[in-house]
Amino acid sequence: MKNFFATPLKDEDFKKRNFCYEAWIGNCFYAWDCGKAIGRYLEGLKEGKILGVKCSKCERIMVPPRIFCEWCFVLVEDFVELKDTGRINTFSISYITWDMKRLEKPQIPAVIEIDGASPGYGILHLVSEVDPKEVKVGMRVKAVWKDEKEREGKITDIKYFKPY
Amino acid sequence: MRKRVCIVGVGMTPLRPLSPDVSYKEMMFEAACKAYDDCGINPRKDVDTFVCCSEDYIEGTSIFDEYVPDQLGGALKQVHTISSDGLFGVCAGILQILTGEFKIAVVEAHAKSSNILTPDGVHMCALDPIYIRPLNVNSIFIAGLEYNSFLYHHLFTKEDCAQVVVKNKRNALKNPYACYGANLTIEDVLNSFPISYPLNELEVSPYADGACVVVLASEEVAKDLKKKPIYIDGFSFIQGSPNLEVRSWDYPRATEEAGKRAYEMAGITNPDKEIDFCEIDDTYSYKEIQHAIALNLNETIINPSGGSLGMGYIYEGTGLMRLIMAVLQLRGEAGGFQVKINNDLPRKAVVQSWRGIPTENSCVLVLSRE
Amino acid sequence: MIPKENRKKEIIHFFGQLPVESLYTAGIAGERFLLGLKEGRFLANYCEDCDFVFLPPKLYCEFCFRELKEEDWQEIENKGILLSYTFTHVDTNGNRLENPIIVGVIRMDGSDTGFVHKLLDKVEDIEIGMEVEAVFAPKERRRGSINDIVGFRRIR
Amino acid sequence: MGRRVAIVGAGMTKFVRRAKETGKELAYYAAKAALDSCGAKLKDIDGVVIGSAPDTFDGVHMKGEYLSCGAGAFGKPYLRCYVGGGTGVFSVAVGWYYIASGIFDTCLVVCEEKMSSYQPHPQGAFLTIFDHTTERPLGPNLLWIFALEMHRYMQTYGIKKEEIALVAVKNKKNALDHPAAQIAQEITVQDVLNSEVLCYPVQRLDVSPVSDGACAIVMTNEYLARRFTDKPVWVSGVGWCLDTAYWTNRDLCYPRYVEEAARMAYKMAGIRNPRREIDVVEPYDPFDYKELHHLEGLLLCDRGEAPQLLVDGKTQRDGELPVCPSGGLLGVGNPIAAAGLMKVIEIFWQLRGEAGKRQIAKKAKRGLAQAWGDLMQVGTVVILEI
Repeated sequence: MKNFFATPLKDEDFKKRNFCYEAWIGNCFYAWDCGKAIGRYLEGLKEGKILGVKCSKCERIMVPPRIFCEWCFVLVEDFVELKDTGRINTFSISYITWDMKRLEKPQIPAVIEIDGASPGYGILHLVSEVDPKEVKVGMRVKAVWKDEKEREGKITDIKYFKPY
Repeated sequence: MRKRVCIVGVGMTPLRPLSPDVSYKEMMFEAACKAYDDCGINPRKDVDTFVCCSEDYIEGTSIFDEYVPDQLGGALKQVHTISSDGLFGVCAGILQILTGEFKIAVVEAHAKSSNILTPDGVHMCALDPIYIRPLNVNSIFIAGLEYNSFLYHHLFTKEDCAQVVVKNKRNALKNPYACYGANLTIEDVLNSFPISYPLNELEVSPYADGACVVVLASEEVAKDLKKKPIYIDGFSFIQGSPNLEVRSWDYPRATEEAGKRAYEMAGITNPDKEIDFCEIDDTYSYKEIQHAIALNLNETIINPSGGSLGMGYIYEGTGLMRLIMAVLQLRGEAGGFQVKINNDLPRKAVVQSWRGIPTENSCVLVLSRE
Repeated sequence: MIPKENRKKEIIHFFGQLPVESLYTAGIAGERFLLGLKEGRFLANYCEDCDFVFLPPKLYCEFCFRELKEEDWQEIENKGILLSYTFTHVDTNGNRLENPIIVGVIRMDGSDTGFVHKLLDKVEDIEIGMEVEAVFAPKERRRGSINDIVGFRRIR
Repeated sequence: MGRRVAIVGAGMTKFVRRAKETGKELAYYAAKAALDSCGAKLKDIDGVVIGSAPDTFDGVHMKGEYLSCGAGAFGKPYLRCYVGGGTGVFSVAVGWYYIASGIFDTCLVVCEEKMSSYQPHPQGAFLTIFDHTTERPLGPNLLWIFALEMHRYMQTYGIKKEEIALVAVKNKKNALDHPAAQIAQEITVQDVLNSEVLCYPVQRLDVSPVSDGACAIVMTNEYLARRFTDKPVWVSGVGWCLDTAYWTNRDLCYPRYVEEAARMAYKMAGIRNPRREIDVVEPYDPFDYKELHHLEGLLLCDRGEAPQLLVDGKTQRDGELPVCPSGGLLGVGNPIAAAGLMKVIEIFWQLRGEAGKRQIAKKAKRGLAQAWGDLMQVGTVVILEI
């Protein structure tokens, strides 16, 4: 068998489907159990609160919550309410969707270190109400919540974070 | 003699049809805590390598191995996934310990079957996309074809297979880890819904949720741990063909080959005499009989735990759960379902697993108390 | 262990999916086979070392890894025997079906494999060992797919 | 280290955007080429390992089972290993433990990826790598996490985009000499900086393509190695490490998991001073900054210093420490698991002096290949010696 061999399909042939093929759309749906820690976290979001947990051994305050400390390997039971403010640890400005289409208005995903959690403990969320050029690492931001009635216990109950 | 690897700790959550109170991480954490306590180790300090067995489609997450280290105590340590049944993961752990570079290995497998809303849809994705999937038939048909071919070529009847269900579900009544124990009659089985002729609904292992963790160690290390180790005398895992057209329909040839190799390694020449009991795959009723024939176990006690028909089927965790049941038996910790051979604890056991349709493969372990 | 909680839980599940939409190529050997079906012919290929005829044909022998070349391809007759069958009473979503789908394993004459496809006969007419043949879809509906065969039926 | 393990043969397919072959056929091409390269037959092989990343790419559940016949696994012990993007290099570690355990004498390691099956765009498979409850509802895509990490890296050490772009320039040019390459080309730093901004600071030319392809190697124990080849290449160290899944709780500026994996491999290989003892290195480069990031994690330079190596030309093929002489993922292509194994194969060829036009200037005795994967989480390292 010779090395470096494969049969590329040309873009044109691919578009015209000049080959034998089968198509399939997967039917794969799930209802993941949130369990104790994430269940509480989502309930907190619904109430407009960000919850973390505190390890009794190393005293780190972690977010998102979990029922174990991954470094000490002990059970963690102590839920603490954190602030809904924080600072940007790192961010990006996204101009495209996942399938490489241009976005009209760029999104600004960021890792946001939440006030009240141990240093460096952040969550992934979006930043908005700001000119993308103005966003800086270290910038202080605050959560913008959905109306209480609209909140459903999801991470999207926080619409985004905005500078304050 | 070749060095042996030992099983030093086991932990599992009792199987349940539903488990809404815990997330998969919490379930794994519970099983891991039990296993570490069972052998008195601290995973952050003592464990050298972790193996997790999972499949993305079952979890609903791509690259699921991302989410395993924390709850096992494996963060920033040697952790990897083997996309296979837990028993194959145990083989991966054994191989690592035999290299001499690792002393203690942890193997984990679990399933949150109840979280899959469309199990049939997920199973369809395992079929060959060109030749089989376009026929648009529920993948259970493969079991029906196997079953029918088995009945045609061997001297077993539908009643014999139904009897397996009756036996296993009855065994499971005594097993606190099992969730599908029942007192049925052969008629109950034969009258249940014919899901894919000749297979009836009660002959299919029902899905369950649960997590299993096993701790392996080299012989030298095992001596100093909390409990008396269980030795792995022989192990083997064999792949067949993924193509249905060259599959062996009436006989599990991969199991025969795996059994042959595992027996050879363990020095077993007459399995029926030397093996006290076995925990072999019974995903479908006829599979237990097929695997027993292929492993030459005709007189041995089969599936005292209740098997997956009685305990529940937890995907990649199924093999590991059977291994744990065998370890409990050999240690004499099986309580109400303890096997006794002439008033003594069993000495040697065989554990075997198969990955379910549409695959053709098998993994066999030979365990011993001494 | 995880402590119990006496609290009404509001949020138990989180719903989602694995959105997978795929387009599978039939491959080098597969395409040739399927184009054969489109013309109403069965193409198979033969591994000399293993003395084994593959249907569907393969690019390689999976037992010995011999590359199956041009000269190893052959056409076989539309005739075979039924090795096994089943009546499947559930659809691909797990819902029960009134009328079962019948699936069989067929050894086509001149091949060594068990070809899997649907059977068109009535439930009571089917038995292992019966002779069957493929029924092709009308020519204009064939597109180079396994479904260019509608199914197999008993030869009377 | 206990038993010695050798690589005796290697083979790979061309990397292409869309292959007509099925995944099985691609795996077969690579596996057969690897066997042929050392005159081995399938019956000489005791065990088979396959490495392949997300099942959703090929769109087949239990993909390891599906691919097994193409990897030559019929009737043999067979495992599919899986650590996300790190799988390619990790599969060699599995091959190593197959043989180092003493249970198997020979082993075939195959890595395959067919990303083009995923519609409408393979990136979609990465939407579901995020936590299903706390992250996926935000609609993250793969580029986000790279952009976040890249930004953090640049910010922490004051690294400029111009410096990072040099990696893309170097690797795409190196790939011109690679017969399997998918997107080899001669470009300038300015081209990179002018390319479309996808997800600031990531631009079009910072990114490796999506590809179909497969790679394979044949491994044996030390007694059989010379039966297959005069020039066995020894696996002197392997290492892997998986960091916590809570990636937003980590400082992304430094890949400590790569460091841990490297330390494991160095220890096994008896390497005390990697900067002096490693002659050629193939770090994982799905994005250009990653090559620099990983050189630091591999302890081959101080933190934040990797760009200087590049600017000084030390990482060119004729430099002190050639980096990605193959052309890497940026140039050759990125069929995830296969790309990792491609890196190991490149080191294998470099050490044997068989890299042709890609052969590095200095005489290499010891080389290192590394891959990375998951949520910026796993490091896998293999050290080869002749």
